[in-house]
Amino acid sequence: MADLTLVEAVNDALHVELARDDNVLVLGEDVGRAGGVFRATAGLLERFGADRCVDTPLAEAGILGAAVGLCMAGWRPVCEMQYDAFSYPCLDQLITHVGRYRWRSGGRMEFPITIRMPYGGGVRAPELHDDSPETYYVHTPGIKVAIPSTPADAKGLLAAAIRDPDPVVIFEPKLVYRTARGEVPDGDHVVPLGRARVAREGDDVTLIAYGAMVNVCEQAADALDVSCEVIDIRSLRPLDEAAILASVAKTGRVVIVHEAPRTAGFGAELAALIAEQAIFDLQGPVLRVTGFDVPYPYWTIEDAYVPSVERVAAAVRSLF
Amino acid sequence: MADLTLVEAVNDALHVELARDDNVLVLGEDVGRAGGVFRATAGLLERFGADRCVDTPLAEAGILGAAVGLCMAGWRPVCEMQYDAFSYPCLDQLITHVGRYRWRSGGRMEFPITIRMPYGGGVRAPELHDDSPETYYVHTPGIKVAIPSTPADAKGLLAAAIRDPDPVVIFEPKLVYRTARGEVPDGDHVVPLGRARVAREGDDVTLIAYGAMVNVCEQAADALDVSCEVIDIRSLRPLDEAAILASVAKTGRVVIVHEAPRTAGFGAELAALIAEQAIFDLQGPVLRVTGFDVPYPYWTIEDAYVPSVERVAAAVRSLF
Amino acid sequence: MPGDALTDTDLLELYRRMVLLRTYDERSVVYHRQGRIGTYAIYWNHEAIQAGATFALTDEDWIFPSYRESAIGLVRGMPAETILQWWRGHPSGWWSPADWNVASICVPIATHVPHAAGLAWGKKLRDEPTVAMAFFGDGATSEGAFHEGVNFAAVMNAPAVFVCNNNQWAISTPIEAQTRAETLADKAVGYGIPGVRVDGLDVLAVYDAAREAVERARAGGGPTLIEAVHYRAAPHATADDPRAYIDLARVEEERARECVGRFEKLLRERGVLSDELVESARKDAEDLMRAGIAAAEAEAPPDPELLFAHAYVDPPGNLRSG
Amino acid sequence: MPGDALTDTDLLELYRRMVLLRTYDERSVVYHRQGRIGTYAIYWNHEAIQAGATFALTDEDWIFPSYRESAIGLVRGMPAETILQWWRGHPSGWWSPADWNVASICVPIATHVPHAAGLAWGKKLRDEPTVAMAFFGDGATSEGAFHEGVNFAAVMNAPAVFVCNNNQWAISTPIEAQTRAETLADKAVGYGIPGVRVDGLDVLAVYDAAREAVERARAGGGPTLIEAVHYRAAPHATADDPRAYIDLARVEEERARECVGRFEKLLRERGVLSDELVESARKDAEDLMRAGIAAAEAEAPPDPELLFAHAYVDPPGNLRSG
Ligand SMILES: Cc1ncc(C[n+]2csc(CCOP(=O)(O)OP(=O)(O)O)c2C)c(N)n1
Ligand SMILES: Cc1ncc(C[n+]2csc(CCOP(=O)(O)OP(=O)(O)O)c2C)c(N)n1
Ligand SMILES: [Mg+2]
Ligand SMILES: [Mg+2]
Repeated sequence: MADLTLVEAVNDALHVELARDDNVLVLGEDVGRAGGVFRATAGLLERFGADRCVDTPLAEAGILGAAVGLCMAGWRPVCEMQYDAFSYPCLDQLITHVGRYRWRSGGRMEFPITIRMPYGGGVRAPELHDDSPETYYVHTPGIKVAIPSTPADAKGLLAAAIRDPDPVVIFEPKLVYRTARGEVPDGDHVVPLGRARVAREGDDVTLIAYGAMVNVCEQAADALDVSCEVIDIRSLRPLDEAAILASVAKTGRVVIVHEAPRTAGFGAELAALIAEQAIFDLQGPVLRVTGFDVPYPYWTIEDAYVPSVERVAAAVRSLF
Repeated sequence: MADLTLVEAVNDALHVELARDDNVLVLGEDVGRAGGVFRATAGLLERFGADRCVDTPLAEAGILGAAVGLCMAGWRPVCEMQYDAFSYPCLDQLITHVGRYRWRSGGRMEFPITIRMPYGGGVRAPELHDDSPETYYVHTPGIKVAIPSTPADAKGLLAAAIRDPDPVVIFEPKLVYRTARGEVPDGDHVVPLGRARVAREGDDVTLIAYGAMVNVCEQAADALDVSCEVIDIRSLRPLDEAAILASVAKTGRVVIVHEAPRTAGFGAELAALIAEQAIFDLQGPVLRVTGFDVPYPYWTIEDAYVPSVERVAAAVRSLF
Repeated sequence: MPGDALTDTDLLELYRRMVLLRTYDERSVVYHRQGRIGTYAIYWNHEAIQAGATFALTDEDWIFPSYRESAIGLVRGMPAETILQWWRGHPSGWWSPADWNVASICVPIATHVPHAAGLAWGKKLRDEPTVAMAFFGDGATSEGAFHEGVNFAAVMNAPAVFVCNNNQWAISTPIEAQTRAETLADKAVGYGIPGVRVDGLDVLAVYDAAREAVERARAGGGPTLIEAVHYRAAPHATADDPRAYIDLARVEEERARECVGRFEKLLRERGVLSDELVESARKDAEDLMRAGIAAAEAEAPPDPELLFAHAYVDPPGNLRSG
Repeated sequence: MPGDALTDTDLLELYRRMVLLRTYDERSVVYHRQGRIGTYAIYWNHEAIQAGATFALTDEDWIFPSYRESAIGLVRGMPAETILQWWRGHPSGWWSPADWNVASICVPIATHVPHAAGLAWGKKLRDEPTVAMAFFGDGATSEGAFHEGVNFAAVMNAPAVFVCNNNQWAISTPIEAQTRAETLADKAVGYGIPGVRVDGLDVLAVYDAAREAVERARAGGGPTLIEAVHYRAAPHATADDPRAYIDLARVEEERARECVGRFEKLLRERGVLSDELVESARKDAEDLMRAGIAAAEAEAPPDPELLFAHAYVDPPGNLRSG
């Protein structure tokens, strides 16, 4: 066990996975010489060489498109997108190829691509360094999506992604890259995709979140005098429906929290799941506390955009 | 009034709007010389000249990016994307610029861009001619989205989009381009964004759909012996929440239908809205009948993918 | 002389491949009219490019076709029914690229160019001598994906050959509306790689250019862009009616200069080809197509359960919710 | 001789602009250290490119900056506080492009290139003589958006000037990992437009190249690609620590060749510049910055209600749901 920050845990996972499997390589902008703008890939170039940790041209569609070809040559590429909003140029490759190529091969070829990127707001940065793009990814068939909130999960989910035979996208909450700190198992550490984590047990209301919002929910739980269960989804696809439904069956009240814009955000999917499968368990409306359907703002007012402890707490209170 | 097909109504709207406003221009692949691969832009080049109906290079990001610049020069560009899945290269421009530039200008500049494209399945075409990408668009802040199901609405919503000061995306259900036929008002005809259409009144269950699925719902309604209300959303953003909630208040039962993949599809948003605001009106779970979270298949089995009358009817029956 | 490196046996084999491709195309148009296959992208008179360029490859090399090269697997021995089924929307038309070293037919324009770059680079990293050859049209050169892919290959010094079929039309959009460059081969300059322009109806010229490019790639010299120029002499696809935008007289001229007959004439002049061999090539191709369509039509309709079969190796539990 | 077309008054004005830009940059780094502005993209030693190229424009012409040219509005008289507020994350740092004919600072690489193409084309369609000038880096030339935008402008014969600031680094990625082309100006060939390579530290050479490009554009000759070569002599941004990847000795050399002092020396040699004028240029710039930061800091914090103010002209009714 080591005490690591979330970004250090990411780095640890990459070191372990590249050492474990010669077919894993990392590619992206500034991942090599600089070790990544957040130092997530630090030390890989030195340790594994320039063939296994590759500074690419500045071209996100090129990176992901090349990764498709790399898979055909037997590699397991791990692509870094430098920031959430700078991943958008790769969406075309994602939707038209990454999510479909195995299907197109009649299930005969595998495309074990991992895409990882820092995401989310609150970091006092210029525009387009703050987006939460998970909907674009999770709506795309053929793709899996996971989002850690703790260092141990950051390592374990990334390891699971790299070992997974399907394309997996990992969004890393950059707000807590260096503030989330915790025990991380040494060496091999895999957190299977598709299992939610009960971050806190409670009886009266279920708070469902992922990424940096898990901590916001925990703080709200601290501030409230009702008993809150906090579920850290961790894996958006595959989704641990059973864990969600079990908690809702217990509490009968739900607040879903994410940073992304509200309309057709992943919170809508969670609410729809509950409205479909747990309607008779509910004692009140399924509430969402989310970003708004407006551009992520300049940072002097970003705290009014990102769900806050107060907004979450107010939503919970409105249920009682 | 003229009796037109849906694609003829689109063409009519373009003729009317280009004649009405000299600032409107059409650009896209094959919109000029060929009049569009579905002939939606037929006659525009001849009537308005090569400056107002422009065959562009084969570059969707270039088309939408150029449209941003055209707005800065005072134009109201109408961009055609040749097919749903071929619009994906434009998503980066859409998300990073089209939806944000007015905000970025402090509300001082307008970007009255219209993007229109044929969408949806059932047309027995090779892959990537069948997608329903509305989630990618409607999840993007700053963007409005409308989807007609009738010729009159195809004309009226497109006219509204072109006249709207904000960017609007119109998805045209290509399955019914030539089979949906009906009376279309001559000349000026605007269907305001944000108003749903009650396609059929009923008391026992509300079917909510848009595009080619409205007709599927109507056929299901015919086949069922409960009284179905069919709501044609028409406008996904702005969304006519009042019309949906009023119908749910009346019927207490809901089935939502769309072709797009299920996870975080627009049906999730509709279900979430109902779970949030109409929970105590509900007499049963909110059901979705959708495409699946798999690549849109080869066409010999596409009928198993696209929601069918049978699947919709079965969902309705399960509510009683 | 073009094709100098080829023996008579090679030339005959090349001829047979052209006839095979031509026959596939002509029969497909007929099958489409008969309602036996769906919309089909006609490649009539593109055979010299497809046969000529791939003739420079070994079977270990990878081919990345666009829809315009849908039948290119034929040159590797892929059964005609596989390709016919693809156009019939039947799942047995999907193949595993690894079986033939032929990537899937790429429907979205130019998006396979980075795949070819990645494959070539990935093989090079493994010290395998494989070359990747991607085919695309003139219109494709306007897409960002073309640019990013070729640049990637150039920077990685990847053994890739980019073959641009410049038929001077992208559906109804003429080359002048696509680029202001004098030639598409000129685009190579911006990537720091060789650009070559050849007559796309001269199969030996295409072959020679491809051979040089393949040899350079294999020797560690990096990618090449080949522009094979001709003029589209058939509709874009069966669904297209070019009368609105094309000069039909010009098309007639082009049809008269078609590439299979031209090669046949040359081989007859060189004494390589006889009436008999012409006839046997034609007959073999027709037999293959007859067997292909029969096999395709004999196949059972697919099980709708296939919907859920191949999206994931390890599918999410709720995949059937819908 | 470079800059021949310029009068002494012009030369002085150009010098003042360089000093203004330099002062903005140097003060900004200090303000950042003092916590008075956020992360900041340093453009130290890029002033010759920015001042020189824009000096060839009229005020009707449009400028499309990247984050590297964040302060370029200064040459149009935009207040320093506007730009400072942008870096302070304050909404008064957002301006209307129409007020200054300066587009918003483009943060995602190369995506503004098609905007410049569209503006130039759109103005041409209206018979207005406006030219669009876009700035971007060497790394930007690898993006699809660069390719699509320049190609669009070329095909539309749009009056656009594309200025590539080749500082030979994209954060930590050197130019050799970005392209295999010998020069970035070479990329012009593929678009059928002129490509020009100039010394990016020689403000008059940049100006001359830009003037020729602007004149050609305005005369209906279409776009030009200008590559202004230098070497990044400061970190990518305040958040960047280049020691991991750059040769600091080389950076020191570059810093010694910096462009403002070089121009100052030239102007002194030509007898255009005196100690007094140097001093007054410096003082004016410093006063402007002092006033700018004071004005910025005096402004009230923004109302969070602004969240909902500008996304739509006609917002959906449920915009506040969240
Ligand atoms: C990304 C994308 N945009 C648009 C289309 C629709 N489309 C199919 S073929 C075609 C023209 C292609 O022209 P070219 O690249 O010259 O190839 P050719 O068909 O002439 O062989 C277009 C626009 C597509 N398939 N993919
Ligand atoms: C689409 C996109 N990808 C990645 C980034 C992150 N990023 C910011 S600056 C930069 C390097 C840009 O290099 P270059 O184009 O040479 O311009 P310079 O900064 O050297 O002026 C990168 C990768 C971005 N802003 N946008
Ligand atoms: Mg073509
Ligand atoms: Mg640079």
